[in-house]
Formats: sequence, structure tokens, C-alpha cells
Amino acid sequence: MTDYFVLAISCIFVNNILLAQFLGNCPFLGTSKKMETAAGMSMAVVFVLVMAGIITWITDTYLLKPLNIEFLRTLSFILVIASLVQFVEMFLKKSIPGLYAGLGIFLPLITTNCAVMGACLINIKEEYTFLQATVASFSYAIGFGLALVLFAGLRERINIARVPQPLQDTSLGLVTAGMIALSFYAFKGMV
Amino acid sequence: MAQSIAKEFTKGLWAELPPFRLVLGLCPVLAVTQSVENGIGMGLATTFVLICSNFLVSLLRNIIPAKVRIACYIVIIATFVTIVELLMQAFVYELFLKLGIFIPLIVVNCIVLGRAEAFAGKNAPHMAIADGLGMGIGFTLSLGALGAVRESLGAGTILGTPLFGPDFQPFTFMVQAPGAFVCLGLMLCLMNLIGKK
Amino acid sequence: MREMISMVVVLTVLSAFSGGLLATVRSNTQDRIENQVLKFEKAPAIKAILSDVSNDPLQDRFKLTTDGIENTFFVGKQDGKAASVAFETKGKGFEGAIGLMVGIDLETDTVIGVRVTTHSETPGVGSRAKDDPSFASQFEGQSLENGFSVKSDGGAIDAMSGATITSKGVCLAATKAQELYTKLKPEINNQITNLAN
Amino acid sequence: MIKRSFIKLTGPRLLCDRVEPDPKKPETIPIPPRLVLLLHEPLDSTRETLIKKGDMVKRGERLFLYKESTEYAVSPVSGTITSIASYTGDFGTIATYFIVERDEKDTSENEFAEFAETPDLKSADSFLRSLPGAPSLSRFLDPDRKINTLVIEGSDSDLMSTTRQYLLATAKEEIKRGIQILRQMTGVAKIAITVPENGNDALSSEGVQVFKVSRVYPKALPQMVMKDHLEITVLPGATCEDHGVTFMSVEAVISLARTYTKKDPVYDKVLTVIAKDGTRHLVKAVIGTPLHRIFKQFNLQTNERDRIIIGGPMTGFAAYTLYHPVEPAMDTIQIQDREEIPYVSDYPCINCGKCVRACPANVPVNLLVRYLEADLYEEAADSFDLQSCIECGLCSYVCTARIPLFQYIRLGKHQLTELESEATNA
Amino acid sequence: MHKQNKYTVSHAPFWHDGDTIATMNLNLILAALPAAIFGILKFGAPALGVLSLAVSSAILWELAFNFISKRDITIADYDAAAIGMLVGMMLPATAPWWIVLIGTLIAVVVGKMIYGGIGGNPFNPAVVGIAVLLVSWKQIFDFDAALLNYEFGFTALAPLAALKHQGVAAMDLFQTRDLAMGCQVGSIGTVFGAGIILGGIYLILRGYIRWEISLSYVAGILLTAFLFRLVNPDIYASPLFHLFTGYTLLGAFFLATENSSSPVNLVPMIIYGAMGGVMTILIRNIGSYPDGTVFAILLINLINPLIDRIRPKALGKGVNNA
Ligand SMILES: Cc1cc2nc3c(=O)[nH]c(=O)nc-3n(C[C@H](O)[C@H](O)[C@H](O)COP(=O)(O)O)c2cc1C
Ligand SMILES: Cc1cc2nc3c(=O)[nH]c(=O)nc-3n(C[C@H](O)[C@H](O)[C@H](O)COP(=O)(O)O)c2cc1C
Ligand SMILES: Cc1cc2nc3c(=O)[nH]c(=O)nc-3n(C[C@H](O)[C@H](O)[C@H](O)COP(=O)(O)O)c2cc1C
Ligand SMILES: Cc1cc2nc3c(=O)[nH]c(=O)nc-3n(C[C@@H](O)[C@H](O)[C@H](O)CO)c2cc1C
Ligand code: SF4
Ligand code: SF4
Ligand code: SF4
Ligand code: SF4
Ligand code: FES
Repeated sequence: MTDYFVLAISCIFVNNILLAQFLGNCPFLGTSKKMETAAGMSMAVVFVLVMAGIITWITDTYLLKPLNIEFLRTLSFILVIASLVQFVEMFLKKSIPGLYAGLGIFLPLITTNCAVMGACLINIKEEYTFLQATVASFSYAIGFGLALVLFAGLRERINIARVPQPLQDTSLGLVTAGMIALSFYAFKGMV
Repeated sequence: MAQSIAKEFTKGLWAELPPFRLVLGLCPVLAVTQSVENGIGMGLATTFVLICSNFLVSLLRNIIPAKVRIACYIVIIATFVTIVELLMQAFVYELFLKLGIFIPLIVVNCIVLGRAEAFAGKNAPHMAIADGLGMGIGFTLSLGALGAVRESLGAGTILGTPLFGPDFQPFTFMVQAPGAFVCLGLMLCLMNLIGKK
Repeated sequence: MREMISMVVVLTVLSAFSGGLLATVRSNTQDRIENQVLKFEKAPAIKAILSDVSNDPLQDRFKLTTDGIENTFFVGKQDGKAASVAFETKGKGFEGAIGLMVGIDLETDTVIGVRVTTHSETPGVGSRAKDDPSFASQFEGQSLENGFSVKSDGGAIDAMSGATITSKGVCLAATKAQELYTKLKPEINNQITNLAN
Repeated sequence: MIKRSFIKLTGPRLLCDRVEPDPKKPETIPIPPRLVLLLHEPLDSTRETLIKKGDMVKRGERLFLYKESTEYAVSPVSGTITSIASYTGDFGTIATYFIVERDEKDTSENEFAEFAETPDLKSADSFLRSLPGAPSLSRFLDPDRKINTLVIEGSDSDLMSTTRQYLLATAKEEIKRGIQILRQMTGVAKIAITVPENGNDALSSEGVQVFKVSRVYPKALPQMVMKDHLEITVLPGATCEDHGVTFMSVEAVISLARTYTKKDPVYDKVLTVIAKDGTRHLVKAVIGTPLHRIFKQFNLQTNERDRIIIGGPMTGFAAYTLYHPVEPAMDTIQIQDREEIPYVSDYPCINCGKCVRACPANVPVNLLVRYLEADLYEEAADSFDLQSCIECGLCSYVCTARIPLFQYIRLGKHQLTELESEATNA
Repeated sequence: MHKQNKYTVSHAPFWHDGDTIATMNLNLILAALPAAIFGILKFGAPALGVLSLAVSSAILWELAFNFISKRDITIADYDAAAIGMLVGMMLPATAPWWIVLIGTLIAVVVGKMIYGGIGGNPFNPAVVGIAVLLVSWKQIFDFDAALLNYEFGFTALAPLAALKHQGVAAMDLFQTRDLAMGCQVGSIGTVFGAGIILGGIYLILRGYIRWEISLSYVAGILLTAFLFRLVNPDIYASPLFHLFTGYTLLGAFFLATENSSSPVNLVPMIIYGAMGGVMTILIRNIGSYPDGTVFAILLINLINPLIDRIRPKALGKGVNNA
């Protein structure tokens, strides 16, 4: 039990997928200007990443490894993720339109989001068990969401400050992301 | 004709220079630019995929049905990414180790998919190659430049050659995660300044 | 209907083409890649540890599986007789896993030497575990009786200043090697005799 | 005037002044030869006015600009109109002023006399709006907002002023009479009066509730009285009237009493005049008296770049000319030496949080001001409580960055109303 | 009376309590002086050198940025001086000149000016500067090595580093009283705990810092350290030891209280301060840095915009009078 807790803490804070692993930066910068958008994106990522983590793990363990075709990992993972997102989109649209309205616009963004693909690849690289992979995927997603929401909080303030013109928006957004990464050094070595 | 090929080629070098003008594909930009070598290696790998996938997409543009277009693009891109992956393992294994999972992640780099969707799917093969080459070289140069800044300050070297005396204590912040963001952000500001003139 | 069929056909053909292409590339690079892995990740460490052997340990290798994990063992011979064995274990460092090649004298059950193979520690801080031989040399000649730990944990190893966590990771890997060796010793001896034949 | 205690753990604690127990009588300012009358309606230079330059006016005559005008000014003297022109007030509001040159002969126009027998709301509103104290009678006539409570302000709401307290202490009988008239006239269910905390309950016998109001600023501001004493919180964007309550200066009550007793409107206004050095003079002046007349009486010098503050230092406004007249609702006039004028800056908010500590309405001023500066008025109202502000001015008073916060807030509210009326018109 | 004077017309209120950004920052510098002067007396001329270089370079960087960005000159608000002062106080007396320059450059330019100057910065500029130095040139903050050439009349070991290396036995080397009176090895402006507290109390009384933040920060430190010690007194040091060592007190009174990056409402201030204290001790006890103050403060700066949304209802919000 404690192992899973430690794994979760490590994936959320210490090895935060955005700030330490550099995955998912485009949506990080693209959807953090408003708190609502950031929260929506975070939810969508949690949703998709957990499912993708599980399915790719199964694909890898029960399909690629037994057939000894690990070299097709990239190809199969991206197809699995793309179909998953398509499927989730269709499912939500039909069955839970409320949630679809909230997450809908973010779903296509996620297909080509390195955070999802990257987390799946890391699960395999770290040789996680099924349960570990699930916990890790969930924790990575939470870490992503946390960083995104905190970032949005800062950006809402920065956007109304008197920032010099050439620095506005993405430029200062990146510097601020760097400062967030710096503050996450606090967790270094904790697990 | 020749002129428009040149145009498609050069736009990737300045007007639409990724990742500065099109703020896309940031992850590899941030993750692998601790050194010039890594940056250029990553850039070249991406360029290879970009040219090949652009070419194939353009070649098949009249055959691929619109509805499964994205799926086909992804298959094509993933194929070339895997080829790069295998080739790099076979021939430049050390570099492959340093770039880590960012090689397979070229598959989700939206520059690649973005060019397939926005350009190659609508233009003739030679144009698509010019476009891919321009974007690829632009991307490679950007990564190289960022790598140069970070490596020179953060490690005191360029391509492994020491720049300063033996007493120099490097500014390691630059080669760490936060430094990557700050450095890219400040370079973007510089680009904005130059672009304004 | 026509459209449906063309969609299925195109996707299938594309996937088949891609699969075929990749399989070809794969089969042509497979051996090279395996060699590369040995050459870049393991060879330097093995060469450094098993320096005065008469054979090529990279050739004389065998694999053993315990607890579902496969380990490759490299055998060093002196005067045609197996004298030492080297294998890799992993420890947890500051930024991630640290791979450690550990060489063991079959006769005396002491450590011949250890070398870091792969790591992602901070350049200039934790990376000294690999680059600076003085840290690794502390392990040379140590008995395998007990595990290894740094001085602040009550052990005998002097941690590198500023990189205690890396140092602990290396100790952890070495301790794992000791455990593994103790556990597998009979099988290792078996394999070695097989190898000789 | 700058007030800061050395130790400042909490928000500012500004205390309203109290009138001396045995106040001197106000000094009377002679009626000047020329009076200035302000009328709160813009002058349209393309149209001909009802009253023209050179017209004769009689004492008590109401001056309307145009036929359909509802606003009027009342001339306290008989004389000749020598000029009509535009006057720009706070936030660009445009008013019109008349200058009346007084005749020696006092011809009075007692149109009001026929209504003076029985106090009646309609007639009172159409003749007595500009009595000293400016009785807010029209508010009782609004069919959409039923007023059930009238609060008489016997306590001065801003700092420095003692006008109302003086009247409260010296005109008890007239206040009682005025309350009777108001009750008869408006039929309002409940009448209350605010008095300083050390005041007496003499008036409670009249069936009037007495609210003892703390000296601490801004406890005497209407919204605070509503909250503390009537236990009604004014909703953001709403007025006291929306909650069935209206406020009226004690001077208005006294003026009504005197007017109905004399059957002739009164024009003498009591004012607190505060010199640069802080000395206080109570004066009695006719409405329309230009300020320089009052200053001359006490030999008060004004210099270039001094500030003439009308109303209190927290909520008043600054006049740009010494010809500014005494107006019906005016309580206090203060001259601020230019050396004493605190500067404002164009610095951004540094988030020191003093405004948040000081604000009695819990407005997140530190965030609000950022949105106001960026002209994001709707966000300011929706997320940062622009409309909850009760306009006490404390945030500006404490702002470390010296941002004119209060001005931003009033401007913001003004712009918001414009945006809303645009939206309803569209 | 025919020549009209021009009177000042502006909007209410017409009074002001007299504070300015400049007086606020001068008071900050004044409050920091006891600790800084103590540092100068103890570490001698190099300490004075570092402090003056830090203050002057910070001002010059800001001036340079003002020029480059073609904006008004803002150095008269003493904000850059205050930042320089704090950066200098967190450095050891032997810090080389270029470290000081880089530290103030990062603090003033990256920490503050690029966000539009004073009030815009989401992170404490001085702390950003020190954090960047800390992750780049760790050895500078190895106070034992840095102050090797000094002769002190007391245990010449940096307490927190000793704690990290030798465990709780290190605690016996130090008396709390000595620590508070500055008998310890450390950076210029943080060794004299009593002086910092004095300055902090002055700032609280003058209303220049929000005392809620300082007190909850200190409470967070004491409580967390106490809990750790309750669990295992053989590994974890005592609350008072943590209070008087490292950057703790400077953090509580001068760093966590930086205006722009801290909350202004009561509940958020308490969460913010307490979180800072808790994180500091967590980093010290189970993290990898000897002193956690710098990263703990960056972390609470990060959550500030989010928690500062907890605020009392504005007048009339959500009220139903009926
Ligand atoms: C802006 C600036 C940055 C500097 N950065 C570094 C640095 O990162 N590392 C370093 O060792 N010296 C740095 N220096 C210092 C000089 O290169 C210095 O001369 C050098 O460290 C030699 O120092 P020594 O006299 O102690 O040998 C910097 C100087 C300046 C002005
Ligand atoms: C930028 C940076 C990089 C670090 N890299 C490492 C590292 O590679 N290995 C390591 O053990 N500690 C690393 N640390 C952690 C600290 O140095 C930590 O204090 C140290 O592990 C404790 O060791 P010490 O007691 O020997 O100083 C790093 C710290 C920083 C700020
Ligand atoms: C708003 C306003 C501004 C005035 N400005 C001036 C002025 O600048 N100079 C002036 O001589 N009279 C000014 N007047 C006043 C007259 O025109 C006035 O009748 C005349 O100057 C003499 O006034 P006195 O006898 O009260 O001094 C102003 C009046 C008003 C209402
Ligand atoms: C009590 C107090 C503490 C301060 N602490 C800091 C600080 O830690 N870092 C800093 O850059 N400026 C600090 N300042 C300077 C201050 O002017 C601050 O930069 C502005 O509030 C800008 O937002 C402080 C000021 C005061 C009054
Ligand atoms: S598709 Fe990917 S890379 Fe492109 S903008 Fe979206 S997240 Fe970024
Ligand atoms: S304060 Fe405003 S709303 Fe309240 S009584 Fe006065 S005018 Fe009406
Ligand atoms: S003026 Fe300022 S302090 Fe007063 S209520 Fe409005 S916002 Fe609050
Ligand atoms: S008092 Fe002024 S500077 Fe301070 S928080 Fe309020 S608006 Fe900002
Ligand atoms: S490159 Fe866009 S999210 Fe990683």
C-alpha cells in the first residue's frame, strides 16, 4: 500500500510529467490562460490518461511482448490512443452530454498530446505492473492537472499586469513555467 | 514554379519558424536541448520524419478517403518514426540514449501531423518535400540555437569543447528543467523584438 | 458503400505496407542494435572492471532469470579458466534509476570493481559517480559478506559531497548485486561449467 | 492633511469630529450682490432657454431651463440674470449656472403660499427641493419603490464636519415639528434619526427611533447605518431606496419646519468652514453665495494649487473656482494647502493588502483595481465585487501605491451603468 | 478677485495616511539592518562588500531594464534596493562578485521586471534569485567550506548541514541561545535570529507586513518540527533548532511576506504561512536540501493566487434580506 502511495507522490510531484519530464507542454501553455479552461483540460486528461495507460499496458503485455514485435510499440500505441479518444468522444456525446459539453473541445487536443503517449511509454520503460501502471497513469494525470491549474491561477494575474509587449503571453508564460518547475524542486529527493 | 518551391522552403526558416512562430512541438524543444548535439540530433530525426511523411501523404493525397485521413497520416508518421528509432539505435546509439522517449514522441509532435494536415494533404509531392525540408531545417536550427545557449552557459562547452578556462563554474540552471523554460521564454521574447522591426 | 470499402482497403493496405516495411528494417538492424547496446552500455564498464582477462567477456555470456527478471552475466577468464563474472543491477538515484555493473571474483567472492552504466543524474553532481573513478574505486576488493552503505547510514562508503543520494543509489545497486550473487551462485557456477564445454 | 499613527497593526481608525458641547452661534454672511445658482441639467447651446440673460427674477421664483425640464433652481433674491453658462462637475457631469444680480428692492414671488397651509408631498416636491439640506421628497413619489423608512441624518457622515450635529443640538423643537410634517406628508411608517453616540434620546418620545452612531468613520454613511442599525444589507448595485429606506439630512427637516411655519421658503444654510490650519467656523449663508464671499469674511487666503474641498475629505469633491456657490446639500467647505495635498501615482497595485484590511464592504480592492485599470468593468463587477463598494474612500486613503482607487471605482461604476444602458437600448 | 487662481481639482479622498512604496521599502531595509550589521561585524569587510554590491547592482539592473524597455525610471521606489539587500543577506560573506551580480540580475530582471515591475511578480524576486544560484552553484551555499578561513569563538559548523550529515547528534553542538544570538555559521544576514525577530516585530507594528503570515509561518515550523520529533527524536531536530537556523526567520518575516506574491485575506494568509512552515520542515527532514526555506517559499507563492480566492463575502453578496 505504502509503495503505491510513494509511487503516486513521486509521479505527482517529484517526477511531475510536465515540469520534470517535459511532456504535454503545448496544452500546458495553450489551455492555461483561464482557470475554467485549465480545469476542463485537467479533467479530460485525467479521464483519457488513465484509460490510455491501462489499455496500452495491456496491449504491450499481451500483444506486443508475446509476439515479440515491440518495435511496433510506437505505431500501436498511437493508434490505440487515437481510437480511444475517438471512442470516448462518441460515447460521451451520446451518453453523458453534460460531461461532453465540458470536456468535448479538449478531447481532440489530447490525441496529439505527448503527456498521454509519453506516460504510456514511461509505464512500459519503468516495467510497472498493471496496478503500478494504473496508479502511475492516474498520478501523472493529477500532477498534470495540478500544475495546469496552479499555472492558470498565476497567468490570470500575469495577464492583467503591465508586462512589456515582447514578453507578453507565451514568452512570459514559458518563463513562469520555469519558475513553477523551480518551485517543484521542493519535492526533490522526498521519495 | 521554382520560385514557389523556394517560398515553401524558406517560410519554415523565418516566417513560420517552428517552434518560435508556431508555438507547437514544445516538449522536445524543452527536453532535449541541453546540448547542441542533442538538439541537432533531435531536429534531424524530426526532419527525416517530416520529409518522408510529407512526401508519402502528398503522394497518396488523392487515394486517401477524407474520413480516415487522420488515421492514415498517423500510420504513415508512426511508421517513419519507428524507422528513425531503429536506425538510430543501430547507428547512433549514444544519441538515441540521450534523446530517450522523445524519439517515439515525434509521432505526436503536432508540427509533423500539422504539416501533413495543413500542407502535404493538399499539395504536390515536390512542394510537400520543400515544405518538410524547410520546416525541418528551421526546427533543427532552432533546437541547435537553444542547445547552443544552454550548453555554453550551462556546461561551459559547445559541442563538448570547453569555451572558458578551467576555473569556470558552469551555470547549471540552464541545463536543468526550469532553465529550459526560462531560456526558451527569453529567446521567444528576443524573436518578438526582432520580428517587430 | 464504395466509400466504406475504399476506406477499409486503404487503411488495410497502408497498415500492411507499414508493417512490412518496419519488419524489414527491423530484421536488418536487429543484430546491430543488440551489439550497440552491449557496446555502449555494457562494454566500457565490463572492460574497465574485467581488465586483465584473456577472453572477450562480451562473447562469453549467459542469461539467468530470477523473479521474472532476466540478467545477463559476462564471464572473464584467466588462463582459460573462468575467474570472474560481471552483471548489472539497478539502484535509485537522484533523478532516476542508476545502472551499475558489478564484477565479482569467483574465487574469493570479493568485488573486483563497479562501474555506473546508465544514469540520469545531474551533470557535474551525481554524474561524478560515473565520471570520477575515485568514488567507484571504494568498492574494489570489498568483501561480499554484508551489503554496502554510505557512512551516514553506518556503512563504509564515503558519499560524494553534494551527491549523497546518488551515492546511496550506487550502494543500493551494489547491495542488490551481492544479494543476487549470493542467491544465484550455484546456478552461475553451473552455467560457467556449461560455457567451458 | 495626512494622518498616520506610528503603530498601525490594524486598518485605519479615523474618527469623526464632534461639535463642542456649547457651540457658538454661526456667523452670518451678508447676502452678496451677485449670487450663483447651480442647476443640475446640461445647457444645450443650440436651444433657446426659458430664462434668458437680462431677465428679471423674483425672490422664490423657480428657474427652469426648458419647458419640459423637471429640475429647477430657486432664486433666494430678486434681481437680474446676468449670465447663463455651463459648469462641469465631477466625472464630467454638466450643470448650468445662473448669475443673479441682486436688486435692492425685494419683490417676492410667493407662489408657494397657497400650498403652505397643508403640507403636501407633491407641492412640497415641486417647490421645496432646494431648501437648505435638499429634502429628498421626490423619492417618496417613485411608484416603483415604496419607501417605508425614513432615516434623518443628525450625525455627520464624513470627517471634520459638524453642521448636522450643531443643528441637532440647537434646533430640537424644529426637528420635532419637521418630523410631524414629514409624517403627515409622506405617511412613512417608520422614522429614525442618527445621532452621535453620546447624543441623547430626547427625540425618541416622538415615536422616532434613535440610532446612536459610532464616531468611527464610515459608520455614519447610509449603507453602514442600514447594515448596523436597520439590519438591511444593501445589495450590490442597489440603492437604499430599493430596500424601502431613504435618508434625509437633519437640516432638510428643520428647513421644512421653518418653511411651513413661516409659510415662506427659507434660504439660509448652515455650513462648517475649515481653514488650512484646521480652525473651524460655523457660518450661515444664503444659498448661491460664492465661496470667496465666505472666505473673505474670515480672511482666509487661498493660493495657486490649493484645494477647495466641498463635503468631507473622504467623499467630497474639489471645486475649481472660488465662484462655486453654496448649494442646498452642502455641509462643509475646507481649504487644503497645496503642501498638504497627497500626491497620487500611476504605479500598479503592489498587493500590500491595506485596502482589503480597510474596506468595510469586504471588496477585494487589490484585484478589483487591476481589472478596472484594464477597463474590464464587467469582470470587475461579476468577480470582484465592484458593486458592493459603499464609496467610503478608505481604500484610496491607505493605498501604499497611491493609486486613486476610489476614483477608479466610481468611474468603473459609471462605465458599468453606461454599458448596461447601452445593452438595454440595443 | 478678478484674476482666478488655479486650484487643484482631483477626486476624493483628499487625505492619505502618508505611506508610499519608498517609505515601505526603506522601513524594510531599516528593519533588516540589525541582522545585516551584525553580519558585517561578524564576517568583516567581505560581508559589507557583498551587501553593498548586491544593493547597488540590483539598482543598476533595474535602471538598465527601465532604459531598455523605455519605461519610467522606477529605482526611486527603493524596491530594487530592498531586493538587493535581501539577496545579499542570504549569501555567505565569501560569495564571489559574479555570484552577487548574477543573483541580483535574476532577482530583479527575471523575478520582477519582466512581469511588468513591482506588483506584477508572481514569485518573490529575491527568492527566485537565490533559488537559481542555489541550483547552479551549490557549493557557494556550503557555508562550512565558504567560511573555512574564519576564526570563530564557537562551533564553526553550519547547523543545518551538520544536521543533514551527522544526524540529530549535531544538535548537541549548539545552544538555542547561542543560535539566536548569532553564534553560528551561515549567510550574512540570517545568523542573528534575535535581530531578525526584532526587525520583524518592528515591521509588524508599523503595519508593513501582514503579521498573520509571519505568525502562521513560525507556527507551521514549530508544529511540524514538533510532530516529527514526537515520532522519532533520534532522527529529527527540535522545533527551536529549526527556528533559529538557516533562512527560517528571514523567511517568516521578510520573504514570505513579500507583498505581490502573498495573499491578503485572513484564511489564505494563514494557510499560506502555515504551508510555508510545514514545507520548510518537510524539505529539511525528508527532502534533499539542508535548508528548505527557499523552495518552500516558491511553492507557497505558486499556490497564492489559488488560495487567495478564499475571501470574505463582499457586502450584500449572497444576502437575502427578506
Ligand atoms: C555576468 C558574469 C557571469 C559570470 N559567470 C560565471 C560563471 O558562471 N562561472 C564562473 O566560474 N565565473 C563566472 N564569471 C566570473 C568570471 O569569469 C571570473 O573572472 C572567473 O570566475 C575567474 O575567477 P577567478 O578570479 O576566481 O579565477 C562571471 C562573471 C560575470 C560578470
Ligand atoms: C541542481 C541540483 C542537482 C542535484 N543533483 C544531485 C545528484 O545528481 N545526485 C545527488 O545525490 N544529489 C543531487 N542534488 C541534491 C543535493 O545536492 C542534496 O543536497 C544532496 O544529495 C545531499 O547530499 P550532501 O549531503 O552530500 O550535500 C542536486 C541538487 C541540486 C540543487
Ligand atoms: C463657474 C463660475 C466661474 C467664474 N469665473 C470667473 C472668473 O474666472 N473671473 C471672474 O472675474 N469672474 C468669474 N465668475 C463670476 C462672474 O462672472 C461674476 O459675476 C463677476 O466676476 C463678479 O463677481 P463678484 O462681484 O462676486 O466678484 C465666475 C462665475 C462662475 C459661476
Ligand atoms: C516586509 C517586506 C518584505 C519584503 N520582502 C521582499 C522579498 O522577500 N523579496 C523581494 O523581492 N522584495 C521584498 N520586499 C520588497 C517589496 O517592495 C516588494 O518587492 C514589493 O512589494 C513588490 O511587490 C519586501 C517589502 C516589505 C515591506
Ligand atoms: S496538437 Fe499537440 S503539439 Fe499541437 S498544439 Fe495541440 S498539444 Fe500542442
Ligand atoms: S446613500 Fe445613496 S442609496 Fe443610500 S439613501 Fe443616499 S442616495 Fe440613496
Ligand atoms: S471606497 Fe474602497 S474601501 Fe470604501 S467600500 Fe469602496 S472599495 Fe471598500
Ligand atoms: S492598498 Fe493599494 S497597493 Fe495596497 S493592495 Fe490595495 S490597491 Fe494595492
Ligand atoms: S510537444 Fe506538444 S505537448 Fe509535447
